Amino acid sequence: MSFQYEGAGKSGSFAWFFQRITGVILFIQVLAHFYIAHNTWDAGHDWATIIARLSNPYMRTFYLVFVILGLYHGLNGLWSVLRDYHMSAGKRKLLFGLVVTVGIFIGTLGFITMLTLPAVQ
Amino acid sequence: MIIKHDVVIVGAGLAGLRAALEASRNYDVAVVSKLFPTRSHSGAAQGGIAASLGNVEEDHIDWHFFDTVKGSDYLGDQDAIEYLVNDAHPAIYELEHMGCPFSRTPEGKINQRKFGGHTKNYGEGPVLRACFAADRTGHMILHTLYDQCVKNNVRFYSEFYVTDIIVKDNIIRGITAYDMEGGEYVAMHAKTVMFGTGGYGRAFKITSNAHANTGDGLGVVLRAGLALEDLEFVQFHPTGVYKYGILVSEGARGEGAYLINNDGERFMEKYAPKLMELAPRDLTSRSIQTEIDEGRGINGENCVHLDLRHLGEAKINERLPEIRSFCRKIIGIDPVEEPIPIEPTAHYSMGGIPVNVDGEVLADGKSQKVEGFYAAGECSCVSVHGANRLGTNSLLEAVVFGRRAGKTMVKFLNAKGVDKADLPEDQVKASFDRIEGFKTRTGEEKVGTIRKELQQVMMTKVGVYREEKGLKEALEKVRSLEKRFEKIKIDDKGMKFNTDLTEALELDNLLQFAELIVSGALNRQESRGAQYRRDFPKRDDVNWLKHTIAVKKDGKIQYDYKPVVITKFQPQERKY
Amino acid sequence: MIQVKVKVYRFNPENDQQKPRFETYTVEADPKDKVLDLLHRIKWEQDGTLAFRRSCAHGICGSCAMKINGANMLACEANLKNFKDPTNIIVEPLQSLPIIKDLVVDLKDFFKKYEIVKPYLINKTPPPTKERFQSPEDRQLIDEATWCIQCASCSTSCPSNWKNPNFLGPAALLKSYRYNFDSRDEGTAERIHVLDTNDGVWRCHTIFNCVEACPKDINITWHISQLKKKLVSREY
Amino acid sequence: MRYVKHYGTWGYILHRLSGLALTGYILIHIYLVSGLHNRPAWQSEMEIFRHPLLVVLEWCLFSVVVYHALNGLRIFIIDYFNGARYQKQLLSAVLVLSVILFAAMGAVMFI
Ligand SMILES: Cc1cc2nc3c(=O)[nH]c(=O)nc-3n(C[C@H](O)[C@H](O)[C@H](O)COP(=O)(O)OP(=O)(O)OC[C@H]3O[C@@H](n4cnc5c(N)ncnc54)[C@H](O)[C@@H]3O)c2cc1C
Ligand code: HEM
Ligand code: SF4
Ligand code: F3S
Ligand code: FES
Repeated sequence: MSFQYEGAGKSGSFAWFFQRITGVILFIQVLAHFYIAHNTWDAGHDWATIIARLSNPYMRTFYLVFVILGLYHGLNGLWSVLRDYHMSAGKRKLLFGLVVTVGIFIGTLGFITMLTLPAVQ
Repeated sequence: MIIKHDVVIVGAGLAGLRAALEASRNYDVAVVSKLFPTRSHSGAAQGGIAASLGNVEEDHIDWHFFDTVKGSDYLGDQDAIEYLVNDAHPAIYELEHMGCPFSRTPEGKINQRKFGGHTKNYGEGPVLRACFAADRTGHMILHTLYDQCVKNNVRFYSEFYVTDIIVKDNIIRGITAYDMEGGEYVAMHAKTVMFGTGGYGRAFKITSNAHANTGDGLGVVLRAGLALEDLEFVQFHPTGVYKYGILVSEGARGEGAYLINNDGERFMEKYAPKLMELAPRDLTSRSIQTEIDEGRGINGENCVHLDLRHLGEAKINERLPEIRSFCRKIIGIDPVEEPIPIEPTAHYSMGGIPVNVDGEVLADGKSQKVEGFYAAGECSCVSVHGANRLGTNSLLEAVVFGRRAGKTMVKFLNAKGVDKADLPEDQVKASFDRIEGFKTRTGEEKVGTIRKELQQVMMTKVGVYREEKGLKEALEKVRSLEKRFEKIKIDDKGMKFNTDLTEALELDNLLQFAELIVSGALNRQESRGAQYRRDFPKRDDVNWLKHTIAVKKDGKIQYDYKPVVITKFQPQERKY
Repeated sequence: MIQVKVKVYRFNPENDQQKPRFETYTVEADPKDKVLDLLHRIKWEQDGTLAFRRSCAHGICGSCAMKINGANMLACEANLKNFKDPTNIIVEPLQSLPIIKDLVVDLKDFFKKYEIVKPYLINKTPPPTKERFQSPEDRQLIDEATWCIQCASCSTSCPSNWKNPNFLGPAALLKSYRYNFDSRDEGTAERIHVLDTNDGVWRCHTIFNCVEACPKDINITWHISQLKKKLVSREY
Repeated sequence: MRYVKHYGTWGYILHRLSGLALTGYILIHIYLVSGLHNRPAWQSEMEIFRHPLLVVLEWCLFSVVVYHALNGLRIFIIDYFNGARYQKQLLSAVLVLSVILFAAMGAVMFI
């Protein structure tokens, strides 16, 4: 067995704690999202409806937070799954970099979408 | 392979670990055990550990002293008992300071319960004296001690089976053993050796003891030509689960459980009107056996009932959870709803390796020490239990005398300096050859069959009640089994975890001293404590107020005797 | 009396050609017998080479944990009447540990993890002449955790442990709880950091296999949760 | 032979699979939503999503969300509110609620 203490910074208590916190907030947001976006079939798919909704600054904030929390929670979850497997330090760093890159890339994309939406008509 | 240590302790029960802890503060200690330490049978002890702390009601060291002497049927050595009851206080407080999780009183003190034979004011009525941790007292102490040994970096050799001690010119040189995992033979070269190898309940068919309790220490000592003391005194615990022998602790009766016969009668009224169910074990076992023999067993079977139902579920869960759990799991009875069928079960050996109050082994049982050789716990005989042990006194003995032996070893090592007596190679080789011999023996006898026959005859003829005829038959049977054992053959010839070999070696030990138990019982023509002879139903202080010392010379048993140490309490008639 | 077919995992590393295999024995049994009784009957009457650990025979020493019909339990407590089909029993060693022989596994790693959590009371304040006081409530807090018999059923049933053998595992974590939550203990600061690593407490994903496997009915997961909370509250 | 799967094991496997699936989905989802900039392209894309098979798939996705969300709550209760003592009852509740919500969503979507 090669058990080693890795130092508190890398411990995982932050990841664990914020997985719960974000999870609980997401729970509320997901309910809200489904109510808002999918109360009828068209509500989620029609361009005009969506744009009209998102022109409301509160809505926009809501979805910006949703994107951040969703990405953080999902990718943190993915990372926690990966950490269950025993791997070399190099491989671990590589994978971590990959997960973070994906997060930043998609996160930026989501932000750009939300902040630069065209107006209706 | 030869391994060197200052101190080698054989056995990792309460006695072994407590001694290891003491010695490990100053010396390099190795603990050798055929089981992983926390698997030792000390962990099965349920009821409690005695000390007259007086946490719940008034109690005095002197009362405890008296009860132990009386319980021993005046065969206990009173100098040793005095150490036992005095050291009880520091010993228990030390355990608590190490973290042992005792049950607590509302004020936060160690809680105490009643136990058989422990009385107030020299026999007036039961007293709350047994410190306990629910019904897991032994388990808690064992684990606490092991944890402390981990802290002190004690070196453990777990799953090493010890086969012999190496003694020459009355000086201990070391031990031989084999590593069960790899099968390698090892000799351990040490300045001091201590035995805490536990009891031998497995010589009997119905027993509360673990499969590993085969009294190896006694076999080893006999083979080395040393003496054993008082082996005829075998305690039968009154409440073993019918057919299984698993113990239902006296703690159950301490909490108020009843013993009931087929007529629904609390029969202990007849036998011990004052203490009732809390009479000492020898008396209670005989009472139960009498009920059964006279046809008042439940449905005519070999058992009576132990009834806990009136205690209520809450109290059972709080005080006796482990008992409830194994009753439900193993026998399929919930003591909250049904009484438990019980019968007497072979439980404890009062006799053993003769030692003085400092734990030093006596080669001839009297005064000749074996330099550097110590023993404590159930395998030893100081003798604090005399002819009958009181419940909760044996955990106490293991802790108190383990501690004392540890201290003595440290003193001895301080005085002795660095050099070890050399390890005679011929003896080591002879011991290894003996083990190897088991693998090459060719015959048609099986270990399992011989052991079963031995357990059967010991149970029926050397049990709660004994008489000359039965004992003679038993002796013959044991001798014939010894003959048959020479033609034994084991299936497993391999090196790795060869339990077939271990069981053969264990049986060899069992047979060695079983003969001593039987002939000792035959020899002692009186009834005292756990030894009850139908043909001699009275205690005979004129002829038998003395310890039996037995040695085996060229396969023949020789008897010798030594007087009982009496300081404060003169023998009286023993009534409860 | 019933006839029980017992399929036993056999492996002897000394015999190189022998791959692990199952051997089936037919044993006479009482419907209330325990699996340990069956194994004894096999060993004593049919095949003495079978190796397994056991001692107390009533669930207190922790020697005889093994996988029976696919789940970890103590052989000495595994009552035939509790199996759906008591006439077909499959016995295997504990999963994921190196096998020494047949049903005997190598527990060295298991106990190394035990030692790593500092399983002993740490209290530097000199003790009083009598006992340290502890209220029944404080005693109750650690009660369940003290029942553990170190049988290893839990750790070898934990999927997280199978994937990552370095995970401390439920048994060691439970032990850590035992001392960290003892009102008499002062060692949390020097003890708790070993839990706060990738192979520590965070590898527990509340799978509850350990709880199902524990023969002492300890809710290990509950205790691990308390440790997690303690770690989090220490930092935030 | 494999280890038997207890109740809690299934809870864990499903949570993990659903979590990973959702993560995959959310990545794709954010990427697709960035298509909102181009109205015609968006509308034609949405036409594809009207395919019955994809509608059913979307419904299934909802079940994944519901299970993961509810079980996530269960884990939270286990960690913070002694839920470890009632994990089985909690899991039963999660499963029952998931099925009910799944059916209800079906009703909204198809009726
Ligand atoms: C079911 C039960 C309940 C009991 N309840 C109580 C109670 O409530 N109160 C009380 O005071 N007493 C009780 N007793 C008695 C008490 O538990 C024992 O007398 C005491 O624990 C003995 O401790 P020990 O250290 O001498 O031996 P054990 O704990 O039996 O330890 C023996 C050690 O020796 C080792 N060993 C043996 N042979 C070999 C060998 N050949 N090679 C290497 N190692 C070897 C074993 O591995 C083991 O570690 C009870 C006994 C039983 C059976
Ligand atoms: C809606 C409410 C949600 C709640 C309450 C919730 C809760 C949780 C919790 C508590 C965990 C931790 C499990 C553990 O550590 O064992 C977790 C894990 C995870 N979650 Fe969520 N979550 C939610 C939504 C989401 C969403 C929207 C995603 C996808 C983006 C997601 C992806 C994941 C992943 C990948 C894991 C890791 C799975 C694992 O460790 O087995 N979750 N979730
Ligand atoms: S927690 Fe339970 S399963 Fe795990 S080692 Fe202890 S007793 Fe065995
Ligand atoms: S099975 Fe393993 S993951 Fe946690 S709840 Fe038990 S330790
Ligand atoms: S033999 Fe002791 S736990 Fe099964």
